[in-house]
Amino acid sequence: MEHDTALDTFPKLLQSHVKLRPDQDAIREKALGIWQSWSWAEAATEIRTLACGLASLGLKRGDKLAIIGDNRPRLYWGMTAAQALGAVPVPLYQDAVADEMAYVLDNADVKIALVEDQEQVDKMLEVRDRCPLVEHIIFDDTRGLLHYEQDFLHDYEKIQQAGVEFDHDHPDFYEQEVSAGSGDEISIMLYTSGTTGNPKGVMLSNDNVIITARNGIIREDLTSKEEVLAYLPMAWVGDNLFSYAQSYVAGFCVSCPEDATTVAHDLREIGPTYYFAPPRVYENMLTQVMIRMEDAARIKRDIFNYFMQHARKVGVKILNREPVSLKDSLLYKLGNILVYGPLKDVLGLRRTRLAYTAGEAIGPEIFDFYRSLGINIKQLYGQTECMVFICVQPDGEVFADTVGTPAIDVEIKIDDNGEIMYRSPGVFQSYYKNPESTASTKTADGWVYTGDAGYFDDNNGHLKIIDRAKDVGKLNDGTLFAPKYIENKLKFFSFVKEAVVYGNERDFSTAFINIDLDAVGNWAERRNMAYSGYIDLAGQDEVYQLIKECIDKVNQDLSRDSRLGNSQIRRFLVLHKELDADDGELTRTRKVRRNFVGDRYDILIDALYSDRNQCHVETQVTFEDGRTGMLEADIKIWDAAVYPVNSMTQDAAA
Amino acid sequence: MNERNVGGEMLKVENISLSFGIMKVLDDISFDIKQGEIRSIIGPNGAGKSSMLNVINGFYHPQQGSITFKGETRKQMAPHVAASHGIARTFQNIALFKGMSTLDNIMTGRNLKMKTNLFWQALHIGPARAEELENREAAERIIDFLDIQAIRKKPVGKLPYGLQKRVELGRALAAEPELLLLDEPMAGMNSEEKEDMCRFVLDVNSEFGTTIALIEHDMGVVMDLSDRVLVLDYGKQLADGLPDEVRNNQDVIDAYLGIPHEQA
Amino acid sequence: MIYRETGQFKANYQDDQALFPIAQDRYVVLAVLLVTFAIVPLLLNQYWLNAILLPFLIYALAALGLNILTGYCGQLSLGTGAFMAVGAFSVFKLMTVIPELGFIPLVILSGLITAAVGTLFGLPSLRIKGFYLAVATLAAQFFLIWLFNKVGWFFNYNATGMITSPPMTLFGVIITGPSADPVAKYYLVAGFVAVFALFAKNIARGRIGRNWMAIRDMDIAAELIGVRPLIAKLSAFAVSSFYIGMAGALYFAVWLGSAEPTEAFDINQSFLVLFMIIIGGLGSVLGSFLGAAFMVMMPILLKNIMVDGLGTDAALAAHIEIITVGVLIIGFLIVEPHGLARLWRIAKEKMRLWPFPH
Amino acid sequence: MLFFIEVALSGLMAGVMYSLVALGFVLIFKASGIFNFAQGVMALFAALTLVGLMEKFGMPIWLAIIGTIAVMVALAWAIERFMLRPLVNQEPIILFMATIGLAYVLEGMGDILWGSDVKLLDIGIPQGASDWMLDSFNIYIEKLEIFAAGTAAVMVTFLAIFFQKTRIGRALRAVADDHQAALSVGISLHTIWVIVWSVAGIVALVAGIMWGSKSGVQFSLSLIALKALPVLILGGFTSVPGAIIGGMIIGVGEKVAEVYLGPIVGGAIENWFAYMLALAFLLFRPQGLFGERIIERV
Repeated sequence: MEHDTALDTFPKLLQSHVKLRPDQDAIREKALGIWQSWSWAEAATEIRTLACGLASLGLKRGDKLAIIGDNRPRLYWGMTAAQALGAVPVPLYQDAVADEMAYVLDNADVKIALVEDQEQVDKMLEVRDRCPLVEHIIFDDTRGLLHYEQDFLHDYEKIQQAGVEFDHDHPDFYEQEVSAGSGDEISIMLYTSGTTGNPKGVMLSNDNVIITARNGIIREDLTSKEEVLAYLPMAWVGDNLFSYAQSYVAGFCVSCPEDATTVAHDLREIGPTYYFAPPRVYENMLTQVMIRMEDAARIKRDIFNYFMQHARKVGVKILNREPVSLKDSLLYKLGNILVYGPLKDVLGLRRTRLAYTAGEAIGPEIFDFYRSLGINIKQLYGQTECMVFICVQPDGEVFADTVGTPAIDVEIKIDDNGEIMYRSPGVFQSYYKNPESTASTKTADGWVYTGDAGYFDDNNGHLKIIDRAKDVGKLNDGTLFAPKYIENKLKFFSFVKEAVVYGNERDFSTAFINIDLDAVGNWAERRNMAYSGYIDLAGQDEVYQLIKECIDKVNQDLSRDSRLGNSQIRRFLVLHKELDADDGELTRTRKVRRNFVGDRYDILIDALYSDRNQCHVETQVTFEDGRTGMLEADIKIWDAAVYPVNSMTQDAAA
Repeated sequence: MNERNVGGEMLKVENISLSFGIMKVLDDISFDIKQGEIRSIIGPNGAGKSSMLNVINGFYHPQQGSITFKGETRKQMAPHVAASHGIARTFQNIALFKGMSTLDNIMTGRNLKMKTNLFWQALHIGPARAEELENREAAERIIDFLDIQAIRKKPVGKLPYGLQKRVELGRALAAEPELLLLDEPMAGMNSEEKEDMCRFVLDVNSEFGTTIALIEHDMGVVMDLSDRVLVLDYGKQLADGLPDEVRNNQDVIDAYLGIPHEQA
Repeated sequence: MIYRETGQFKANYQDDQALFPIAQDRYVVLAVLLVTFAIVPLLLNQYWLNAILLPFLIYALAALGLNILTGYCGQLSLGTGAFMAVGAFSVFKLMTVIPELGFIPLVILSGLITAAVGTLFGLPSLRIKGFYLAVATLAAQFFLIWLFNKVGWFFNYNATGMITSPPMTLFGVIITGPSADPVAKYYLVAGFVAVFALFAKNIARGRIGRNWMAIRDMDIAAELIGVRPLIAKLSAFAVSSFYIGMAGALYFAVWLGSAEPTEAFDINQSFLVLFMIIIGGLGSVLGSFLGAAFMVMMPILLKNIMVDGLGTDAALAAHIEIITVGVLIIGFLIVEPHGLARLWRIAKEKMRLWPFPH
Repeated sequence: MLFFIEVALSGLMAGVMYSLVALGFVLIFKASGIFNFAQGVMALFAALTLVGLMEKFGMPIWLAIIGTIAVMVALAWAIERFMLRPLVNQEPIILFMATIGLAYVLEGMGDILWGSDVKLLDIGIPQGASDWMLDSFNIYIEKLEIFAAGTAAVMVTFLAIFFQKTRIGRALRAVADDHQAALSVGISLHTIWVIVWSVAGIVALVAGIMWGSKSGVQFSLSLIALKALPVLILGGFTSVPGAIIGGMIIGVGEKVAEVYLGPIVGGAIENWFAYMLALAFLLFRPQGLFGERIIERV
């Protein structure tokens, strides 16, 4: 794999692939039942015409092109086309409600929007008056849009046509624009859905993106033969790096699933060699596996359990190339034929050489489950502000509770109050139209505050994240209180979907729990417990007992950590509703808004810190169709078991 | 709903009477369906609604009356003739081909578009194969249109009711009909499924310009969807007109008060 | 368990609609063909070829034919024996009249003749359904057999009323008559079956096959979407009879060598083939083969066990045999009414989803 | 002319015998929707058992008949228990296949138990020509045939009463319509099926006796079932009167054809003529003799 530093923009990279591998697939999309494919050469022509089309609409260097929709080749081409003109693509979350979009569209001074379908167009029209700068809207899928007369709406193919003509009239235009592009030019603008306040537009230069992408490729020696499935939101930095930037740098092919409902199936068809997913995806996959195995015939289940047990014993060792006894390795080989191989195959991960997870911490047993199957899944620690890579776990040095060692060209330091800082070629230029945030995040000499608190593990020198720096507080007795850290430990249990822990400036920690309806529901059915729905199930004593056991384990675990030992959870309750982004309780990336939730359910918190063991609550909820209604429940409050803190062991929390 | 482009008369039914033995099912029914409109036929159970559709697409042969479709007047026609002239339909009780997959059901819906003979099909080369692939793509467009990719290769027998209804619509659409007869497309669906189905009916009408005649019990749906409504009661024609006219027609109200459970 | 489908994606409809879209299936099929044509003839002796493989293959062809009619198009027929007879007598007449045409064309020709006859006797299917039709097809069974018995022209007026296949050669090798070489016969029949099994599969997965199944599953709906019952049903009868006719031709000319209508093609033949497709699996090409294998081997097996094994006396053994056959059939219908093919499909699905149950 | 009447009459008599077998089919099809292909073999089996009981155990006729009836009832029970119950709710064709299997079993059992050689069955049914007919009308008719006709008539009346008047009979009719109804009558489906098959078994016995006395008890007897099938097309699978009338039509038509048409085409046409007759008939009246037109709904 060649690294020609003259290729400092994506259009230039594209041209190099057209030379190097014109006929190799560049991108695929499952449409009309088959994988429609475009070679690099074909993709290049598509992009050229689109770029010319956009130019004919007046898109110029520095203008912003919003891109909204599911992962579709045409939308990815929109990015390159914009970059070819020196314009800046701004991908938005396709599931955002109109208002959220309005803010970004306006804040980013978007001039043209390239959207997927009617759904997005309708949202655009709804907020158009709030973003006067938007001049044109181009849509890919014409379904249902035939009768829209607005003259600023354009069918993608119409724009292509215009592009062809424009190209014909200005034959050299495209090449000139492309060669005019440079590394320090802004490559893309990604909005971070901050847990608080309005999203900020992170401006990344071509160098930021391309160098970081290349470093990642070098570190894991990826090739142009990789297969990747692009199924995560295009607006999210991860997708931009793995399904766009790295594809252009390494020259591998990216495949877009047919439809949200078929992702699992499409994953199996494509069989990615290089896979990326946030922890919850791996979590769901594992939950599904366990649920489906519950229905398996006795013998089969026994075989499965036996070999999974063996895998847990030696699988990780074998993956890390540590020596194991001949018997064990033979048994593992047998298991590979009977269980691991088939299982990986049905999951679609059989060919996966490298799998990343990031965004938040992943449960040890989830993590080990995949590793023991022989899937080389690794955690990385990253941020939009530096095009992802800060830390990556090196092969063979993978631990569930650390995020590994600094990525290539990345420097890391911990400041006095425990906050992690880094400096790297990927560090963003600035937040768009937001100098003060930029200043407060990025120091003059290029160091960036991550906002995360953490420390390098004394044993293996890997970075270990405990929590958001600002969230790390103290109990009244002065013990370090890292709610996220505890919440994650709780969420490692498949029964716990979400957990919100409180305790800052209080005497002890307490927790709200969201049960996982799939897992607990299935658990309940196997005990033929009747339940009418989430509320009912969440209220049952058996469920409370189940959750209590999880919490007790966490407490036991915490008690081993001298720094966090006293922040064990004393009292908890199981929430009567699932935390929901539509109610503003979660961010669009499904992160809990702790303070918001705290204010919303303050009665419950008071109850937790009183000696009451029940509390009545009324909540307003938003249904799928947008209507709202009231939800009432009497919520039980239970005590958890607390363990004496063992200050001898130092904090290699298992 | 979006603006309608309703054209001239497409189908004209004149003085149709149909009876089985002594049982009189349809009694002197006359109405028309205009190019591109959505025409509803409502009425209590046993009003002869389904029989009316059966007459239109030639499954029942009326004793009296005539049917004019696209200018050609007939007393009766064989079902497959009706089909080849562009009349397709769905059924009150799902009539899918249980033994076949969603895709095959829809492909069967295209049988009139396929011509190659046994010989080529046996070899499955040349024209036969080409034809198969073309039509596969057409079928896939319908699957995409109805958003049933996930069940493409599943046998329809095991699908949930709502989806089966959708597949049946797909099978009818596969024939690229000019007149689409829908017999209670939303019967037994929950509100969400109904909404989807309404969406599809409207899209079919506006995207493909297909003329639609549908039988439905859900008054809300009927009033929202239809351009004109025909009301039958015990084989007799009770009223015919715009939704509001029909809604306020005294006879209709009486007929329905007679059997209030039929509402919605 | 064996299946590894990850990464087997299809970039065009050709591949997606291939006969065997899954690579592992293709390997299996190739292996089977290899064994059939390369290994079996080397390994197996006369007895195996003549007493088991020939009948198995020929019946498989007949079962294919009946399956097209009953399994795919849903028309129950009890006339198989007679249609085989039509094939047999056609080929006999043709062999004696125009041998110069060559054996293979003659077999196909007799298939076509049978197709014509079959279509004729299929006419009632336009008015009657189910068992009424089944009984109607018995008319063919009895009438045709009677015809071949009575009308001397069919058996060239020889005294016995038997027909005997004259020796014919293919590429210089004798393939019919007593002096024919079993291996050559085997290749001939295996070739026929392989080719026409492929054709059957192609037809079944194309427009015509779908129309047949549409008629089977819901004839009214089929008619209302433009499938013409007349054409669908009669084409099913024609194709079905074509296959059965060829099977009959091979059955007589290649396997038996000589035949006498009332014994070789009586109603029990009809039932035998019907059993094959029921036990093998209605509407499945694979099923036709499995069923044929089952029904051909089982009696032989029983006989070997009882007579050679336990030394039961032949007459009693014969009785016990038919009882066992009867019991086995009933038992089988109880255990798996959808036939061996279904069992195979389930097993395959399990394999594909392993370790998951569904 | 006289000759024709004689032919027609004897055809009528033979037809009655077909009716007897067809009756067995109808009973079972009516009550369980099963096309019982084993009906013919059941007749053979019954006859064999009867003869066997008389010869091997020297039973008097009346005892032998009772014994045979007992056997047939036991058989019905076994069939219900081991065949029908496991196959409940299967498609008709599966059950049809099962009955063919059953036919094999019965055939084999009959042979093993009572030997496969041809046996004479004489239970004192008067043989030879009916002198009275011969004298008064100068028509030759077998006494046996008259007797058979009589028995058939008795059978039918008995069955008619059984169906119309008795509780079980009504239950049986209910089952034909739908199974729930039957249960509401308070008799379990299983019992009903046992009864139906027993009755069919007894009908088979009677048919067996008639045919047996006429042409000896042998395997070919089981083939009379095939003769009864065209009767079913004609009369319909579910109509008792249909079976009777149909049987007679077939009988007469067949005999007439055999006598007048047979010689021309070289005889032995009785195997297929009945079918052709039935088919020809169907072309004009697809719904059969007594079936009424079905209105198909969609």
